[in-house]
Amino acid sequence: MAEHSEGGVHVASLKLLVVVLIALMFGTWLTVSATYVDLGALNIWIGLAIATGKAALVGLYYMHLRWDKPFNAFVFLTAFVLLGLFVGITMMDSAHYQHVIIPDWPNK
Amino acid sequence: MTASRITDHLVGLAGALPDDRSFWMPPQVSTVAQGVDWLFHFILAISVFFFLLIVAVMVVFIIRYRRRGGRAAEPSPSHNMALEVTWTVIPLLLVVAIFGFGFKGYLDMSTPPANAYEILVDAQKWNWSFTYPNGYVDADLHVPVDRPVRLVLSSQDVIHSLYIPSFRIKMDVVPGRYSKAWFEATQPGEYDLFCAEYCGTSHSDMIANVIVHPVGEFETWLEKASNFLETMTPVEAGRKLYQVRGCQQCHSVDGSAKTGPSFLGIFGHEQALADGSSVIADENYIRESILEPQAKVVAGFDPVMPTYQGRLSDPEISAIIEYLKSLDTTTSEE
Amino acid sequence: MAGHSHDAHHDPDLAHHFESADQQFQSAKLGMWIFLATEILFFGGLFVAYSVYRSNHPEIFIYGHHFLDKGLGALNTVVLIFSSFTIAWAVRAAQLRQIKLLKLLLVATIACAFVFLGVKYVEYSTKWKHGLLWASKYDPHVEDHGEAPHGGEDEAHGAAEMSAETAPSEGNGGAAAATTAAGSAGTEAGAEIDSGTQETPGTPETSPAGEERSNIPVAAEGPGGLAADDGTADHDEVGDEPRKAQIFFSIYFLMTGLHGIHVIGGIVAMLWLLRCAFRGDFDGGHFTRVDMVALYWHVVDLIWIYLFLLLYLIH
Amino acid sequence: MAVDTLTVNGAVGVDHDHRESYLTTGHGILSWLFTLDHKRIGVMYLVAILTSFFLGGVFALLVRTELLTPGQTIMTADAYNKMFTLHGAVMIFLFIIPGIPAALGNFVLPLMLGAKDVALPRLNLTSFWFWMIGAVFSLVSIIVGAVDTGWTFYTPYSTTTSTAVISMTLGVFILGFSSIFTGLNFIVTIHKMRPEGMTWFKMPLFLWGLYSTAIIQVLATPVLGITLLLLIAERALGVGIFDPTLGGDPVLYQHFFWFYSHPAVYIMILPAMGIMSELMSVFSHKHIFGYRFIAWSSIAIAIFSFLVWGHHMFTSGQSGLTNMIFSALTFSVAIPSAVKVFNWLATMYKGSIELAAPMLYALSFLFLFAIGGLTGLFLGALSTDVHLHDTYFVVAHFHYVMFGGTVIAFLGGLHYWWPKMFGRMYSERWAQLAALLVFVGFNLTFFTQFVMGSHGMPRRYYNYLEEFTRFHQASTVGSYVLGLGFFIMAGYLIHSLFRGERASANPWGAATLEWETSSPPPANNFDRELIAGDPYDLESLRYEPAIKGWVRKDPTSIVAAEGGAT
Repeated sequence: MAEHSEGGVHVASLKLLVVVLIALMFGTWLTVSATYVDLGALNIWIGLAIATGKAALVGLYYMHLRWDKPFNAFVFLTAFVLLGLFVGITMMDSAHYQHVIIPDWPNK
Repeated sequence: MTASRITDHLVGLAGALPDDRSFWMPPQVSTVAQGVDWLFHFILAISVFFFLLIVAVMVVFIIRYRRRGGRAAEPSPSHNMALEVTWTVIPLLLVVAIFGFGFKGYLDMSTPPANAYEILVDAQKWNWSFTYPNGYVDADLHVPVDRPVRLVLSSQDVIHSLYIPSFRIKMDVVPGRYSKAWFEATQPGEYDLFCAEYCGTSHSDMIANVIVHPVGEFETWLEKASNFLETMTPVEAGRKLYQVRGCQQCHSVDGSAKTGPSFLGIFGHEQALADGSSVIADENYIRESILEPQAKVVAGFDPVMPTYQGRLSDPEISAIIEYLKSLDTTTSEE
Repeated sequence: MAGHSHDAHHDPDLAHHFESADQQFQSAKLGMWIFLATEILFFGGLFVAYSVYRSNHPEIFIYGHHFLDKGLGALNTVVLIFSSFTIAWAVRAAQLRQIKLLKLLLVATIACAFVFLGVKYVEYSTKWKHGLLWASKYDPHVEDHGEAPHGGEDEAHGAAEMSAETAPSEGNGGAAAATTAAGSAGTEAGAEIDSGTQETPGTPETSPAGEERSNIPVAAEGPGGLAADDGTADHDEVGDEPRKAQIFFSIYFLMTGLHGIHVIGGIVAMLWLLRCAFRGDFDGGHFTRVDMVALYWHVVDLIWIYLFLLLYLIH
Repeated sequence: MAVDTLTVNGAVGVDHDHRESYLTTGHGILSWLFTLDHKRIGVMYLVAILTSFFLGGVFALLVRTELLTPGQTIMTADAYNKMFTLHGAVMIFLFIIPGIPAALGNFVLPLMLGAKDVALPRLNLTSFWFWMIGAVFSLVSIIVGAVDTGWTFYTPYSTTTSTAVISMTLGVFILGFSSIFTGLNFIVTIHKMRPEGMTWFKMPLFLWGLYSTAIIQVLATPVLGITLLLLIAERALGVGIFDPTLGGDPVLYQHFFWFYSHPAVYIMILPAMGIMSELMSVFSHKHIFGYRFIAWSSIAIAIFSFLVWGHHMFTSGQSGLTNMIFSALTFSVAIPSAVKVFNWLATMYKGSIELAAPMLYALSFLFLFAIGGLTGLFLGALSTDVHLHDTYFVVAHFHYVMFGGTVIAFLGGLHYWWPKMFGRMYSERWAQLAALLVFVGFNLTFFTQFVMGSHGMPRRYYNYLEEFTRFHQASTVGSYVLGLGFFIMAGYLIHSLFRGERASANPWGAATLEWETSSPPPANNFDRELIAGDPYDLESLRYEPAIKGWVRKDPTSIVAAEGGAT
């Protein structure tokens, strides 16, 4: 699957890189075509799922996370967890105060 | 010890306060005030206890274990699970309790009774205006005693915050949305209303009075105040409008230029406009400037005045015009 | 990363304060990953803004995305993914000391980056042509409002006037809004007061009503004549413009703009790598720099994968 | 070299004049400005932030003087608004946030690790230069009309005011990156450069403090970056995300701002707590009590700090549900803080307490931070916060935490590591006087503000009701006492640089590694590989009157087997 340079660091095989590339291209095609099928609220989630799959491929193989020190992956993922927290709470709060917003302010 | 010096000092200071209030809190004039103050003093008690505990232990240790004559440290365990867990858990329980009380009190504050009396509050740099159900607008907040009052707040420009210490209520007034607050005053009198969210130059002057009327007197006050256009001379009515409708925040009557030109002696005189032309400040020009402020801006001023379209009635505008006339120092009549 | 100049050392690539090349490499790598984490949170802010507006005003996104060109977006996605592949390969080349190949792949990656920017330029200029810009400049071909003044404050007013003038043309939604406005202003004269004040206490509660209003694409709300906007992508499905449509374009330009800046940064970094390659810095198999830049470039790619989905592919 | 090894062991009297230290290697201003030596960068940071502190202090005194009387005293309302904004912005972004990590941390962290430098020296220098550039932008804003928004830059005020908001926010934006780079560097250094024998739980607690601080710096600061970028875009282009006149949402801005700025409070206090742990142990000549609880509580605080931002928005129009959640989470931060305080107290038990200047600061920290922390309870509880929010009660609370906590600990740390930094001792007597004045002045300044606040005196007020006059005057007098304290401090510290008595390698009797090298240390820190033992094993030291310093009872105990650095 992979050779090793004398540094002891991992070297990804070309074959693997190409396979991932093809997978990513397929993913892109999938995302685009998915939007032409009406699945209502589901569309966005499917789209996000595919996108995340692509992101995972890039992270694991192109960015070597699969062979890297786990802590590096942990650091990277922490950022997403925190982002999720930020998005989640802010969305929840804004949804709760929408009704007091004057739709066409400042037209009076 | 300095701590005692400070407390002495503060006891002295407490004398500086009006005597209708405790050392820590302003008078309790709303139904929620008592609950808030109770929690405040509950937390205060806990805080004082722990503070004294910490300082006492500290002082005792300093005296007892002071390094003198090469006195070395005595051996003692460098950790003690039981002890540490104890002083982790005890504070935990206390703060849970505090949260509970705080949340309960907050629920009371944020849910107004159904039958509440409705007053619209309009905030703009840097004054408040209060609109009563009959459409009358006043610069002060007049409310009946022992009756829930619900405030619907909105802002013309930036964020303000309505704060009545004696009622223990505070609510930000955010442009582009309605915020709500409610209270039920418990004793007649006059109280302060502050703007608590920084809003620029005259933020600290964005103050109004809260007048709590005794039973029955509120209605008569509103009745009398509402038809000031009839009861007052046009000039007096105009002056009142000038004061309560936010004119005086930007237009002086002593000739000094503020955000906008002074009203002193402009009526009937030629005004140079920003676009280079000029105009005679007659009734029509003033009316236009009130309804379409951006139409003819006086030279040297920014086009920042909000329109009063639909916010001033014709009689009110006429009254203002009469007031401006009365400010005309010269006798010349074009 | 060389250490102190005055600190002679057997391995020129090993800084004086490290014990081993591996320690140095791992340090650089951890540092890079932390930096990438900060990048995610940096962009994160914009994703928060996106989510908040998308969840509360889906209509403006459904409306706005019609003006983006899916084809070009997809093209750019493909280009970036390919560049990710080339730079990943470049790292491999550097690790195996295939310097010639490395140079070639770096050039390829840089080329992709430029193609990406080129396509973006095409997209931006179309938006510009149709005045589909961020909020204060949002002016889809309404001549008489063409000159929105510059500078924060003025713009605010400019926008205010703009919408103010179109207010009269509002349908029933507008009328309702007018009464609520009466409440908020609270200074209406005569009869309107009563309606105003009766309305207003309700207003905050009538959330469903309020929501509906903002959601119903009432004809001719906002800058009139947009509906008759011509020439932009698949125009036929475009409904009437909802309120706050300008926010979509603000978010579009902020997100793609910030991403574009990162692409430019990537180009600079890769040009630097190219220079190092020609200087022979990598001949000794010291590929840390290539690895770091590659990691950065992959993140630029990752972010675009999401931008493409969230901005172009709205259903 | 031989001399070095001996003096480092502290076995013989030190004669610095013949020795090279990081201060003497390399001459001329450029050898400083472009150095990669963490110690020099630390010293440059120290000079820079102390200058900012002086500046911010002057602004503070002007603000207090203006408040001597209601209405105009010495300046107009607009000038006052700019003054308190500058005080806040300078103190927070230029002084407190970089204060302990970038100045003291930079100097001490590698030394505590027995390392030669931080992991990424170039990034370290970059961070310093970013700080300088950011500072220039912020200060330029003063020249081009200053800023009158308050340090929080709330929209829509900040997007509509005519003052130089862009320059200031751009400056803060750049300062943010400086802070990120420092944090990033510290995390990598602590992960990759710990010496033989220093497991995670053998790390000095100051490093735990810096580590948890760094976590917040790298995870929270980017959000400040994007927030300010949006604010700049708002002003320059009018993107309308936060501007209601363009369909935006001002409350959203507050979420953005506090998502960074609340964790930022812990960026300020966590390293201070780290210093406290060192001081309490060293000056009680006693092993720190409950090491693990203190270490974990730092990490706990770092994590909780991301979950409480909404408690700045209880009256902002934030929904009731969100208020409840944030109020509940806010109290969670109280626990680890309480644990630390109790453990510090317990450290003194049966110790041998030496009331040297650094310890005086540590003790006033306990006193002041207790008040600061406890008054936080009033503000975390929803119903009381509604009354107290945006009043002087809040002002007093965060000054008790930020000044009574962070600044006092910073001063403690400064006096503690001063001999190590410059190889000179300051005048103990003057130091104690200054510490006393600072303590008295501070309490007089800010305790009065608690009372004003609970009586409803809103903050950021240029004018105020007559009834508050006496409180304001007391507060202002206090601020002058405070100023005098700092004036004296500046005097004896500067004096010590030239006339101060030479400091031995380990004047206090601490067991952490930075005291194993000479004072001031040589350019490459250590001339030997060190192995770390228990950083609080103070019994392993004995006082050596000959050199007025402490030495290892067994000098070889900390020398790595192979010895001699490569």
